[in-house]
Parts: sequence; C-alpha cells; structure tokens
Amino acid sequence: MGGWFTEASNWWFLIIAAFIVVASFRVVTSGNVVHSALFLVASLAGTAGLFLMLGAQFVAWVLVLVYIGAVVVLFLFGIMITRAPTGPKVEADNPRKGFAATAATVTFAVMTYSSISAFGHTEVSKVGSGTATELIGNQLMGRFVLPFEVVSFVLLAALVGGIVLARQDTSDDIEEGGGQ
Amino acid sequence: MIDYLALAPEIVIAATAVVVLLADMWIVRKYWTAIIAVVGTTAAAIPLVVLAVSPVGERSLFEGSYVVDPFALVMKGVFLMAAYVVLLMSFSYVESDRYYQGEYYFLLLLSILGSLVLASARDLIGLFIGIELVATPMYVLAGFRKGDLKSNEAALKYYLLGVLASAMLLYGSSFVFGLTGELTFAGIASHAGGLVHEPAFIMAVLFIIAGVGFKVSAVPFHFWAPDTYEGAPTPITAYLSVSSKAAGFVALIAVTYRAFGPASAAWAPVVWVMAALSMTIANLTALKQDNIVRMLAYSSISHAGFMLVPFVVAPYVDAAGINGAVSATITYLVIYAFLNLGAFALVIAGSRKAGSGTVQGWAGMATYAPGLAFLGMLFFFGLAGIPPLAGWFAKFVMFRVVLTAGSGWAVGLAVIAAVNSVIALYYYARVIKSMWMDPVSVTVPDSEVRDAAVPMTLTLALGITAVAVVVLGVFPGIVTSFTF
Amino acid sequence: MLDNGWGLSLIVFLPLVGALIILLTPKKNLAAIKAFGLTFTALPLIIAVFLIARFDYGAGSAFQFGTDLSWITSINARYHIGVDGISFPMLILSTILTLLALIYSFNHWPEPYNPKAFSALILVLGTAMNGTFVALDLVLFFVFFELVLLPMYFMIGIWGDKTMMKVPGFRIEAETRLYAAIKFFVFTLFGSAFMLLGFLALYYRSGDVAPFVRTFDIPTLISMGSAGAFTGTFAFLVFGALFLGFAVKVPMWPLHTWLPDAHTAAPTVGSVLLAGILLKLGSYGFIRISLPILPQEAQRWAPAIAILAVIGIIYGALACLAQSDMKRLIAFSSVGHMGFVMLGISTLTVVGINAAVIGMVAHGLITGLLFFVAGSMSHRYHTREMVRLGGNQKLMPKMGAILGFTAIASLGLPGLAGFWGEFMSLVGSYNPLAGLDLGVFRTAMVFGAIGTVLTAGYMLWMLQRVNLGEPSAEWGGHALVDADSYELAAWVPLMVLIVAVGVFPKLVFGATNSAVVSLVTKAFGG
Amino acid sequence: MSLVQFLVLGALMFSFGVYGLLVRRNAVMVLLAIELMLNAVNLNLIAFEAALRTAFAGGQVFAIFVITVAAAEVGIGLAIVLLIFRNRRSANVDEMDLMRW
Amino acid sequence: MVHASNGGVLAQWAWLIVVAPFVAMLAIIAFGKRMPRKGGEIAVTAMGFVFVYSAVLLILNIANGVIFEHSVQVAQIGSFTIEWGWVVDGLSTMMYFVVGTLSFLVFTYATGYMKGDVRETWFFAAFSLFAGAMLVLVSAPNLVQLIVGWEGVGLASYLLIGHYWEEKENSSAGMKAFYTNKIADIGLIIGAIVLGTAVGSFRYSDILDAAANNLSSLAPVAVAGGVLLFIGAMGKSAQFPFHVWLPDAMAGPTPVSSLMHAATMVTAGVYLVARMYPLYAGMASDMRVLIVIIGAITLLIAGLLAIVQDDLKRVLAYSTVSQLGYMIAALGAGGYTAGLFHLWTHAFFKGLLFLTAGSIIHAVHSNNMSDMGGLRKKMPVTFWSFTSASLALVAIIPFAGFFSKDEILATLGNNGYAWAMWIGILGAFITAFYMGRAMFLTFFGTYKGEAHVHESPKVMTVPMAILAVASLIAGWVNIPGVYEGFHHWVTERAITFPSFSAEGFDVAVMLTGLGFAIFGVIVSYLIYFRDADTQQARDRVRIPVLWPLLENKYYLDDLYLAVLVNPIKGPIARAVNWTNSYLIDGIVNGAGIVARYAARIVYGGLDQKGIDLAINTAAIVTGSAGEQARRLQTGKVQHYAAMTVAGLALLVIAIVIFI
Repeated sequence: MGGWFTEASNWWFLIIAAFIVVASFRVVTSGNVVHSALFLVASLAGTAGLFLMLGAQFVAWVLVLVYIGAVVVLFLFGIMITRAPTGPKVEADNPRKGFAATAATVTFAVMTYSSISAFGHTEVSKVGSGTATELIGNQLMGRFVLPFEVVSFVLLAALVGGIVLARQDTSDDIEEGGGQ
Repeated sequence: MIDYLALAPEIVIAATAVVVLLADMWIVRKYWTAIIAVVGTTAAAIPLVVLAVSPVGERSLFEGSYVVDPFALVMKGVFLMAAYVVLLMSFSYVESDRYYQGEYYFLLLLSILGSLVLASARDLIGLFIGIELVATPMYVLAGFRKGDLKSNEAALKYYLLGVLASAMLLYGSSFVFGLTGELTFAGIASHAGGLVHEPAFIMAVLFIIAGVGFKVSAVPFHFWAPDTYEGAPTPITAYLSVSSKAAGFVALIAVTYRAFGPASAAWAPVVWVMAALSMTIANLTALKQDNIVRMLAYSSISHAGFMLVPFVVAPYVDAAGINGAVSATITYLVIYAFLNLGAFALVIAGSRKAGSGTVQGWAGMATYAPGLAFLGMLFFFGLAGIPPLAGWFAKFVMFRVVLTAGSGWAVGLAVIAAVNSVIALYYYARVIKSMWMDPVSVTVPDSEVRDAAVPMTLTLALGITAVAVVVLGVFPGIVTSFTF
Repeated sequence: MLDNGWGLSLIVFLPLVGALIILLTPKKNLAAIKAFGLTFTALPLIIAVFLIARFDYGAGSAFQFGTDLSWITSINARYHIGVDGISFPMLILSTILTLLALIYSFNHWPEPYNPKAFSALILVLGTAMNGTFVALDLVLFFVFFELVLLPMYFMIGIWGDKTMMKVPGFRIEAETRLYAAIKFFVFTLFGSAFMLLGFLALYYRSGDVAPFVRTFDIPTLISMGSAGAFTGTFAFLVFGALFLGFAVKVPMWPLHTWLPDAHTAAPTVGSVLLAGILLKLGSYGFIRISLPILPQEAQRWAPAIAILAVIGIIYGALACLAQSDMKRLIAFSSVGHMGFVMLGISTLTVVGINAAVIGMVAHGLITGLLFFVAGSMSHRYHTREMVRLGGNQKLMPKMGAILGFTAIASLGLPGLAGFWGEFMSLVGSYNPLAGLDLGVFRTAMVFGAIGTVLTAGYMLWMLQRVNLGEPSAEWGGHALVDADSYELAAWVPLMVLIVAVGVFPKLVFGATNSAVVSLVTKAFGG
Repeated sequence: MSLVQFLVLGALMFSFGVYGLLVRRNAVMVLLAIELMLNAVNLNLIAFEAALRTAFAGGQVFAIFVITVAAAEVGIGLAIVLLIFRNRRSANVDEMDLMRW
Repeated sequence: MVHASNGGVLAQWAWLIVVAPFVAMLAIIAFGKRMPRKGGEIAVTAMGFVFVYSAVLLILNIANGVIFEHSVQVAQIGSFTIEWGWVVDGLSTMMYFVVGTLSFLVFTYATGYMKGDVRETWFFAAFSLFAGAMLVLVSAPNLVQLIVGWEGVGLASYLLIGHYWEEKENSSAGMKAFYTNKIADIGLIIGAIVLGTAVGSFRYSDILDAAANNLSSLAPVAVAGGVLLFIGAMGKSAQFPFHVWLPDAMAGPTPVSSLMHAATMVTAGVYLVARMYPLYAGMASDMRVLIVIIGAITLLIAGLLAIVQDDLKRVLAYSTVSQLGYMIAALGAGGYTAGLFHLWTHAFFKGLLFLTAGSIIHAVHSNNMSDMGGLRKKMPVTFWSFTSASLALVAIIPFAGFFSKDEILATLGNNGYAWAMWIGILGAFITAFYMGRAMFLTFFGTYKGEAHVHESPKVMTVPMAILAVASLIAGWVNIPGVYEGFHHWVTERAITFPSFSAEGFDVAVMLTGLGFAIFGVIVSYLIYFRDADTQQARDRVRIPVLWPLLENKYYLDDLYLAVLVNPIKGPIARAVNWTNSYLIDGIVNGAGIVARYAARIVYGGLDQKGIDLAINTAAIVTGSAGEQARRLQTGKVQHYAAMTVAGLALLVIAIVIFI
C-alpha cells in the first residue's frame, strides 16, 4: 500500500474522488432541488476529470457537453416548470432513510467486495495517453454502426414522446381524463 | 459490406415509422397513419419470409454482434404478429379517446423495431440499445392517456423502475466487460466457464438478470407490472404483456444461454427462485383481483414464472437439452402471445359492452354478448391450460423439459408449477363463472351501448387469436415446427 | 374401410362436428337442433354396432380398427387410436349413453332453457369420452381426458341446481351449482396435473430403453413396462402421480368429495353422463395405463388400493344411509360401486380385472338409469327430499316400477348386470395375484361382502321411502304425469341391457377376457 | 493506479444513487439519483477500458452509448414528471398510489 | 345310482319348466291387466304345465332313474366358467314335483283368494317370478346359478311380503326378510367362492367329486366352505338365529305364506344341504354336529314359540320353522332321505295348513284366533282339510307326517344323537299341543268374530281337498320295509353317493313319538276345549261317554295345569318369546339402527366436517395467502424499488455464499 502514495496520479485521484464523493453525497441529501442539480454537475465534472486521467478524452468531453451542457440544463428547466420545492424543506425525503441507507450500504459492500476480490491487483495502464479518438470513431461507424443508428431512434422516440407528453393540451382533456 | 437483406425487416419498420411521423404532419384523417403502420408491419414480414426460406442458415454481421438465425427469425415473426394484432386492437381504442394517433403509431413502431433488433443482437451494447428502444416508447405510451391520473402514474412507475433496471443491467454489463474484455456473447461465453466462482462475475450476472427480469416482470422485479398494466391504455398493456415480455425473454435467453451458458451453475439457482416466486406469489395475488386487467397482469407474471422454468435445467443437460429448453420457452411464448393478446382484445370489447372492467361488472355477459362470452371461455381456459385450447401444450412442453432433465431440483419446480396451474384455474374460472353463470350485473349500461357491434378491426383481432388458440391447441405441431 | 381407423375416428369426432353444426343453427330452429343432435349421436352408435360385428373376439387382446398417424412430431406424440377387448365395451357404452342422454333431454331441457348450447355440450362430451377410450397415445389420452372437463363444468355451472348451500368450512353460502362446478373442475385438474407429470416421466424414461426413442405410445410403453423397464423409486413416484390423476376421477376415498356435490348439482343428463362414463375414465386409466406399464409398482400399490377401495365401499354405503336427498344418495352409491371396481383392479388377477370392466359397464347402465329416474322424479315433484316423497308407486306406477327395478339391479341382484362385477371382484380378492398379501385381500373380500348387504340396505330403504307407502298429503291429490315416451325411449334400452348383461355376461366378458388374460400374463406373468 | 480505486468510487456513486432513489420524494430528485447511478456505470466502463485497452475500445464506446441513452431517458422522465405535475399539482412520487393491491 | 338313464328328450327339454314361469311373468306384465282374471289364468296355465312336466319327470325317474345334466357356458373368465344349465336327477325331480304341484294348486287357490285385490296382476307376476326363480335354484348344476335363483326367490319374497306396501309394517317386514337373508348370503357367497376357487369350478359335480376324491386343494377349506354354505342355508331355511324374518313374513298374502314360506322357498336351505350332502358326509363331516345342534335348537324354541301366538298364521309360521329344524337336524345326523322325506311330506301338509288358514282369514277377515271359533260347521271343507293336515303335522299314523318324522327320530337315535332325538320327541309333544290348541280355538266353541262367515269358493276348496288327500297319503311312498321308493328317487344322483339305506322301523322310538304326540293332543284338548261348554247340552246328548270326563275335568285340569301346562305355557315359553323378540330380534333390528347411527357419524362427522372441511380449508388458506401476497403491492413506486433492490441484494448474497 505504501507504494501507492508514491504515485502522483493517485494523489490527484484522491483529491478528485473526495470531491466527487462529497458532491454525489450532497446530490442525494440536499433538501433543495436546484442545489442537488448543481451538485450533480459537480460530481459529473469530477468524473470527467477522472476520465481524462484514464485517457478517455473523447468520452470526457462528451460527458461534459452532453450532461453539463444539455442534461443539467434540462433538469433546471424541469425544476422551474414543475415549480418543485426550491427552498430547503423538511419533507424532501421520505421517512425510510434508515432502510435506504442500509440498502445502499449493502449494495456498496457487495460491489466493493467483489471488485476487490476480482481486480485486487489489476493496474490501470498508460495513464494520460488516451485512446485515439480515431479508433472510437471507426468503431462507432464500423462495428457498432447498427446500435449507433438505433440509438438515434431512441433519441427520436424520446424527443417525440417528450413533446407529446409535455405538451399542454386543451384543458378539457384533463377534466375528461382526471376522473377515471 | 453489409448484408442488407438480413437487416431488411428492421429497415422496413424504421422506414414505416418515419413515414408515419412525416405523414402525421400533413394528413388530416389520422387513421391513415394506422393503415400505413399496418401496411408497413405486413411488408416487414416479406423479407422475413425470404430470409426464412433462403438457404443461408445463419447470417452474421458486424463481427458476430448481430446475427440472423432461425431463432431470431422466429422471434421476429412473433414480434411482428403481436405487433399486427396490437395495431388491430389499437384502431378503435385510439379513435375512441382523443389521442395523438400519428405519434401513437410512430412510437409503437419504434418499440417494435427495438424488439426486432433485440432478437438479433449478440453483444451487450446491442442488447442494451435494443432493450432501451423497446422500453423508451413504452414509457411514453403507458402515459398516453394524458388526462388520466392512473395513466400518468403507470408511466412514472414504469419509467422509474425501468431506468433502475437499466442501471442495474449496465452496471452488470460493465463488470462483465471488465472481467472478460469482450462485448459479444460468444466472446464472453469463451471466458465464462472459468469465472463461475468469481464473486464479481456472479454479481454481474445477477445484476444483468435482474435488469432483464424487469422486462419479463418476474418476481421480485415485477412490481411495476400490475400498476402499469392497469393504468396504461389497454392495447399498450397487451403489447407490454406480450411483446415487451417476449423481448425480455429474448434478452434473457441471450444472456443466460449465449453469454453465460458455461456458467449456468451461477444463474440457474437464481432463475429457480425467480420462477418459483413468480408462479406462486403472482397466482396467489391474482386470486384476489376484481379488475380483470389487473388479474391478467398477475396472470402474466405467473406465466413468466412458467416460462422461466425451463431455464433451470441448463446445468443438467447437454447442448441438445439446452436447445430443448430454449424451444420450450419460445413455444410457451408463442402460444401465450396468442392467448394473452386475445384476452386483452376481449377486455377491450367486453369492458365497452359491460361498461366496466371488473369481474362482477362482466356478470351475465353470456346473456347479452354470447359471442364474447364464448371467446372468453376460449382465452381464459386457454390461459389456464385446459386442453384442447392452446395453453395446455405450452405447459406440456415446459413440464416435458423439466422432467427430462431428471434432476431433483427441476422436478421439485415442476411440482410447484403443477400446483400453481391448479390455483391459476381458479381465478380464470372465476371470470368464466361470472360471464356465464351469474345474473346480469346491474352496472351494465342500457341496451344500445351494450348491443353496439364490436368494431371490425377488434373483431378481426379476436378472430385471429381465437382461431390460433383452437388450432394450436389441436395441432401444436404448427408451433413446434418453427420453434424446435 | 371403417375398420382401418376411420370407424373409430368417426365415432370420436362426429359428435364434435355435430356440436359445431348445432352452434351454427339458429336458436329458434329447435327441430333442426334436435335432428342434428340425434343424427350425430346416433351415427357413432350405428358405426359402433357395425364394428361390434367386425370385432375379432378371438384376438380381443390386440388393438383393432386402429390407426397411427403422426400428430405432434416434435415430441413424438401420435394420433394412435384403437380398441381392444377392454376399451371396446366402454366405447359402446359411452356411445349408447350419449345418444340416450340426448333423447331424454329432448323434452327435459333444464333451466335456463337453452337447447342449442345444451345439446352442443352433450355432443362435445361425447367426443371427449369416446376419444379417451380409443386413445392409445398418452398425450392424446390426456387431451381427451381433460376435454371432458369443459362441457361438464358448464353443464353443472349453468344448468345446475340453483339452491343455496352452506359451504363446509367457509362462512359463506353459495349456489350449489357454482360450488359444485368449480370443485369438480379444481379436483380433476389437480389430479390430472400430476397425471401429466407422470406421463412425462414415463416419456423421459422410455428414452433409456431400446429402441431409445422417447415415446408416448401406450402399446410400446406397455411392452417396455412388462419387460421391466420402469422400476425403483422413479416408478413408484410415477405410479403415485398417475394414481392421483385417476383416483380423483374414479373417485376413490378420500378424494371423492367432489362427486356428491357434482352429482347433486348437475342437471339430470349431466349426472347420467358423469356417473355413466366420466367416473370410468379413471378406472379405465388404471387398467389401460397404470397396471400394464408399471406392473411392479402396481403390485406394490395394490394392497393400498384394495384398502382404500374397501373403505370406499363401506363408507359410501354408510354415507348413503345418512342421506335425505335422493340424488345425493345415488351419488354416494357410486362411491361404493366404484369401490368394487377398484377392488377388482387391485387384485391384479384375470378375474378381478374382468370384474372391474363388467362392473364399470354395469354401473354405467344402472346408475345412469337411476339418475335418469331420479331426475325425472325431481322434475315432477320439484324436490329430491325423500321425506317429502313417498307413494310414488301409486302416483306413477311405471316410473315407480322402473325405479324399483333399477334399485334392485343396483344392489347387485344376481341375474342382473350389477351382480357380476361385485361377485367376481370378491372372487378375485379371495385369491389375488400370487405374492400379494392374502390377509389384506381376504379381509377386503369379507368387508366387500358386508358392503353388498349395506348396499341392499340403503337401496331398499330408498325404495321404501320414495316408492312405497301412501302418497304424502302434499302429492295425494295431484295427477302426476307418468313416464312419458321420451323417458321410456331413453330408459327401456338400458333396462334391456341390464337384464341382457346379467343373464348373458358373455356380452362383456366375451370381449374382455382374452384382453385381460394377455394383460395379466404380460404384466404379472399370469 | 490500481483499478480497484475507481471501481470502489463507482460503487460509492451507485450506492448514493440507490439511496437517493429510495428516499427522495420529489420525482426530479429521483431522476438526479438515477443519473448518478448511470454515471457510476460510465466510470466503471472507462476504468475497465483503461485497464484492458481492448482493440475496439469497447468500454469507451459503451460509455458513449450509455451517455446518449441516459440523456434520452432524462428527457422522457422530465416529460412524464411534467405531465403528472400538471394533473395533480405535485411531483411527489410517494403520493402516487392510486393503483395498488 | 343303479339303472340310471339319461332321460332322453324329456330331460333335454326340461329347461322348459324353468323358463315357463318367466314367460308367464312377462306375459302377465304385458297383457295381465286386460285379461278377465287379471293374468291369474296365465300363471295357472304355466304352473299347470310345470306340474304336468314335473310329474312326468318324476314318474320317469321312478320308472328308471334319470340322471341328466346340461350346461350352457355364458362366460369364460380366466379359468372360471359361468354356466347356466339344468339338472334332472332324483333330488331335483322330487323338488320339481313339489314345487310344481304346490305352485299349481296354490296359484289356482290364489285366483280365488286374491280376487279383486288392489294389485292382482302385479301379484301374479311376482308370484310367477318366484316360481321361476325357485326352479332356477332347484335346477342349478352349479353354485353360481344356485345363488342366482337363491337371491331371486329372496327378491320375490321381498316383493310379495311387502305386497300391501301401503302400510309401512308390511314393506318393513319384506325388507327385514331380505336383509336377514342377505346377511346369511354372505356365508353362501363366500362359501361358494372358497369352494369354487379351491376346486377351480363352481359345478356341484366337480366340487362333490373333489370332495369324494379328497382333492388336496379342497381339504384345507372343506370345513370352512361347508360352514359358510350352511350359514346361507340357515338364512333361507329360517334356522336359529336367522329365523326371525319368517313370522314377520306372514304379512304377505296367505297364498304367499303357503307356497313360499311353508312349502318350497324356505326348504331351499334344506335342499342346498342335501345337494351338497356328499361334502358334509365326507370332507366336511366334522361340522355336521353343528348342523344337528342348530336344527335341534330351532325345532325346540320355534315349537315353544308357536304355543303363545294368537295370530293363526304366526302359529303356523313358527311351526314351519320348527319342522325345518327337524329336517336340518336329520340331514346333519346323516339322514339324507329322512330330511328330504320330511321336506316332501311337510310341503304338502304345511302348504295345506296355510291354505286353510287363508280360507278362514278370507272368511273371518282377521288373523287372530280370538276372533274365530266354532267354524267347524260353517266351513266343513276347510275344517276337514285342516284336520287332515294337522294330523299329518302332529304325526298321527297313518298320516304323512308320521312316517317322515318317525324316520327323523329314528335317524337321530341310531346315528348317535340321542339327545337330539329326545328333543325331537319333546318337539313332537309341543307340536301336537299347539296344533291342538289352534284346532280347538279355531273350529270349536263359539264364533267370536263379526264378519259373516261362509265357506270359500270352489276354486279355493278344491285345491285344499286335493292337498288334504295328499297329506294323508304322501307319507306312504317311503314306509321302511314296505316300500322305499322315495329313498331310491332322491339317491339318484350324478355323483358317487355315500351308500346307506333308509332307517328301518324302530318300534320303540315310533311308539314314544306317537305317544307324546297323542298326549299333546289330549292335553291341549283338556285345556282348550273348555270353551266348548257353551255347547254342553248338545254334546251331552250326542256323546254321553264324554260326559263324566267333562263333569270332573276340573281336578284333572288342575293337575295338568300345575304339572305341565303352566310351566310350558308360562315361564318357559314366555322366556323364549322374550329372548326372541328382545334379544335376537333386537339384535337384528339393532344392527339396522347401529348402521344408521354409524352412517350419520360417517357422513355428518367425517365426510362433511372432516374430509370436505380439510379440502376447503386448504382453499381458504390459499385465499388468505393471496390476501397477504397482494399487500406487497403498496402502490408506492419507491417501495417497489426498495423491495427490488432488497431482493436483488439477497439473491446476490445468497449466491455468492452458496457457490
């Protein structure tokens, strides 16, 4: 273990990891939706940093763009529109914290245990020098072109579906439905 | 060079979806979108037939990550058939409520596309994307009765639990990738044998099975099903209970046999537990349901349990035995598909006539709608597995596989299944009893509502399924000639 | 042409065709419905009679008029049919009873009045019953065996007895018909689910024996079984599974409780067919499947079966003595009579099994007729409570006489059909298959003989309460219609047959004996 | 760097996600929690890729797909939440139990 | 079996006499109602045919003994063969004749007696059924056919006893008869099974040959089989303790009592024992003493019972039982001929007694002797017939009964059953006593009834007259030393018959028996003639000799009363009666009650509350389990998620641990 601290990158990891952990924790604990969203941004950013460390620049930037750029903004929109409680509220969480914590802990324990047992001694190689983005591009256009095409339909479905659902209909629809 | 023939069905469906979407912008009479959808679905069957008769037994694309083999073809056939019936069921239903018809059919078609992709997907990414494409439109469609709180709730529950499922699936997939460095099932299988006792691997496998378990709505991953089924528009419920479930089973077959086949010792016990729980808990709960759709939801869960039963023999049998098990599940799927689609079509027609979807509300239907009552007899007793209605053969092949495994565990499960099939009879018979033997319910609306003719398309859907139920019951060989 | 499978196939499926045609005929056209019903139940009987002439009684052990076509290739289940000396009489019986049942119902359409559906159900039932008796493939057998359930369920549930009854154990009251219908259904399905498991287990094992092809073919399995292919715990459990399936149907004590309710609730024709044929499916299954395929296990199980059978005999008789409801009494009498049948089977001897077959035939004729008469009487009196009846002989001499005749036949009077089954099964159980425990079986014989006395007891008692004495004040004045032409048309043939079989048992034994002999010699080495 | 450290971090994020999924009342917050879980998956994939360096960059490609789909899901999810909020003036998931048993 | 012939065509067509009654029955059911005599004539015709044919056969047999047997196979079951057939040999011809004659006469009588009855047609149909069944029984060459006839006559007697089923007692009496016989038949059936299985055939010939040749497979079961068969015989022949049904059987019309419950049917048991005689004489001889004991007990207690009856028919019924006791005892003691001979004579005079009783009841419209008296003048034919029959029964030389009874006593004495002989002699006294009593109470003294009395019509009196003659001469066919034809008839058997000769005259025994009989008559005269004083005047004129006796009969009376009569008439008889009606009858009826009680327990307790309840409880449990299971579905999505995660975690942990 001692040798572990001699690696500079590990120090970087510790810093980012701590940051991520705190942010992620706050995401699920803060009573304020907006704060949660912003904490999510933080933890995502941290993750992106780790990606860079692991040499996945392309994915890192995709993460930053797609998430921080699009998704979180989307979230904020959602929060605004739904006028979700923005101020800190006692009832932000339901009373089942204890159980939830236990479940989370168990999950964590299981995952950690099995991770260690499987990869206890595996090293991450070639820090910094990332996978050529070119390779990813070829793969996406070559071997994974079908999923790539299909995922576009997923996005299309999400788009259309989102519009259909979110769109404000004439009020009578609601009354008509509201009953049964 | 891509073999476009192999992809033709998917392409046709995708194209149809796009056409529907575009047509929806200009066409005023929205039912044209429906007709386009039907035409497209029918058209997609043509390349399927071509592929089926073509001498090339198995077409492998993209380095084996996408394969068109008899299994895939049969499943695609099932999906298209189910889609066809669901479309027929949808017409009158969607008209009757003020829906976004164009979008409705567009999303439905996309989901179908997803199931087609899933049938051929042979790597984790394809699996994931396929499942997502099947599910995502369904999240929307489940909530398509926007004004109806139940429908909203259905959508939300389905969505949240579905995403949770995806997360589990992905987490498991990531570990599988990490452990094997492979994404294709074949590649994974080549490593799986050595990893049987690797906790990480077992965890990954279980996470994946859990993720897929959502789709097949097997206990303990079934909770969304009853509520979503009840809340969603009935044709969508039918689709969920048949196609979506079938897609789930395709995925399950893919991961269990294809990817983790050599490690069956790791997952067979899990499936055993899931099967036993699904059959028992769902049946017991179904006993207490008054809402027929909800009852059917539980029944479909218990049927999922029955379909899971053949999986448990995997550790005990050779390759031929595995094929037998797969065939059994598929056979069950096909027969169940007809039965359940028919049942839901009946629910649409019956609820409209009886003005209620509860068992009591249907009381005495035989007196004012003998035809529907007769069909109800076919479908519900078919689901109960009473010869000569198709259901018996599904259970039959299932039992057959289990007993040919000849292991104590398998036989034990068979006994549980046998007892459950008796319990199941009870709640199916309850509906029949109410339809045939009880006095007409007071809630039945006045005569012109109740004597209104069943819409033509719905009648067609009922007819197709009913004929299938009887014919397949008497000549099950028709199914097995494809599935075995 | 008729004896290469066509004949039997027609016998089996003509009624089904008739049912479909009837479903297509308009409700109002009662005449046409009757005509079709008559045609499609009479034709099978005619063909059957023709086959009687063609049947080779010398080779009663061989399956005749059969055919063997592929059906479900993937699981090697075949459309293999044929009759031997054991199934042939049962087939004839079922064709006859189906026809008579239909004729009878021509002017006894039960409430709610719906001749179309009702006669269609009778026809479907006919197909199911005939099919079970000719099936020589386990899957085929299973399908027909189960197909019986649907029509009977509806018959009881829709046309059944509408009075309320207190359901034992539940706090609720239920309409008799509903309770009985579902009870019948669930019981039988429970049994047959395990029966199916048993079949599949056999199928699985049959792959380990030359020619190493898994098969459902009954004759093949029989030859395997008699060669000792199925043994050990496996076979023991399989026999148990089959036992569950068949014993529920027979019904054997203590699985009998569905029977009184079903019979009491069912409409007359339903009870007739239920008692006349359906019960036989179980005992027939024992003879056709359990015994020859699992001979060793049969020997292991035989004492248990014998004991249960005797319990059934005594128990059924005692239960009869406690009845106030005429139909229910007759229903319980079935438990006793089938007890004799099972006793005969359990002896595993030529005599015993012959006794079982003739016992089945006789019970079919006699109890069928009893239910007919009981039904007609409750139709007249609107009650089945024996305390309210009495003096029937005065009010309706013909019907009273027929009831008397049938009751006497039912108590096993020598010279009438009922006697042979009881007597020969006692003979068999005095001298069961070598190796079976003499003590058990001879005790069984004594109790069986006592059972005959009790049978006489409740039958004559019923006669006294129903037929004899002065008519109660309730009916004294009434002019009740005596047995009408339809009823006589349905009953006289049965009476004739009862006497004929009683005086000339060769009518049945002539066909069965050689079959049973070869069965026993093959399975138990004589 | 050891691979495990990343996996443990991922596990932690995932567990936080699970916690949030179970306790948050506001639907939007539940969605956030789910995003957290998906992100954990991404971290795993990238880490594994870094450890394995597969010829087809499987991990990273997979991650890209995950990100894309996740985005799509979020869109749908928010739409559903919006719809519900419109109909019942609340986005609290634990108030929705019209259908049970 | 000396000069046996096969009887030729007559024997081959003998099956006609079996079939004729059944044909008659069907004809009566078919056309009876439309005929002037309601079908009676058909029956009589058929019986006439039977009578003639049987007479011819008998003559044929006397001329040159006939031994003929033919069987038609009606079923082959494994090694067993079921056959219908008919036997024509000495024994059966004798029975044919008895049945034929009595049937013919009684049927004729009945056409008069039953005139205008509610169910005349029905009566004759059932009566013909009886005759047919009886002939089936008698003609049977094997045990199965015997059983068929046996139960057939049982059925007929059930139907005819309950002929007036409007009153519950009558139908109950019929049922009682049927049950009692059915119970005894368990013995018969199992016995048949035991013997049949041991020998491999139900044929008498095979069984008896086996018995004669000491077949090894038969040896172990011979005695058991014998006992079982005898139990059956006890039932049919109303032997103690199965005799209880016979008195109740008197509920039937008198012709029925006469033909079935006196002359023929009740002798079926005797016939069976005689038929199987070689078995009893041979391998099963160990149990013969049992037969004798049963016979002796029966004849004694039944005789005593007859004393205290007021119902004339019951007197005769008990007398029948007691006479049957004689026959059984004789057969048990080895008196094959003696037993059968008494059967023969008894058939005539007891049949006649019932006919006369019927004729009286017909006139008086009452069964009770307390309503009769002084009928001597009013119904002369009846009176003289009754007298003749009574003398025969009391065994006064030269009436029929004398010879047969004497032979029985002699047999008992010579074959080492002296005690039984003395019982028999005592029985003779008792017989004489109760017959005298019946005689005097009925025909002498003053008429105490209301109905206007008149002699019966010709159709009834003629048969009575014929039988009166018969009961005088019937005994002359077997006078030891003089003419022993009867002995030769009945020993014409197809089987190797244990050789013995009819008992010779035993003067001592004869005289004792006779003496006791006469003594009995005198005693009864002295007691029951008392109510003749109403007629003293006339008697004084006509029979002055009697006067002094009448004058001082009182102190004699005291003597008799003190010494003899009171003990017998009082405690003993009453004690027996009590035992009979409370103990044995009680047991029989009690059995019924117990069965009913058990039934109620089994059904109400076990079936409904036990098994059914158990099964339904299973249903309830399932239901409530469902009730619990559905509670999982709370409707809260986060509960679902939680349960899902928990379930998965549990699965993972379980598997990780267990694999």
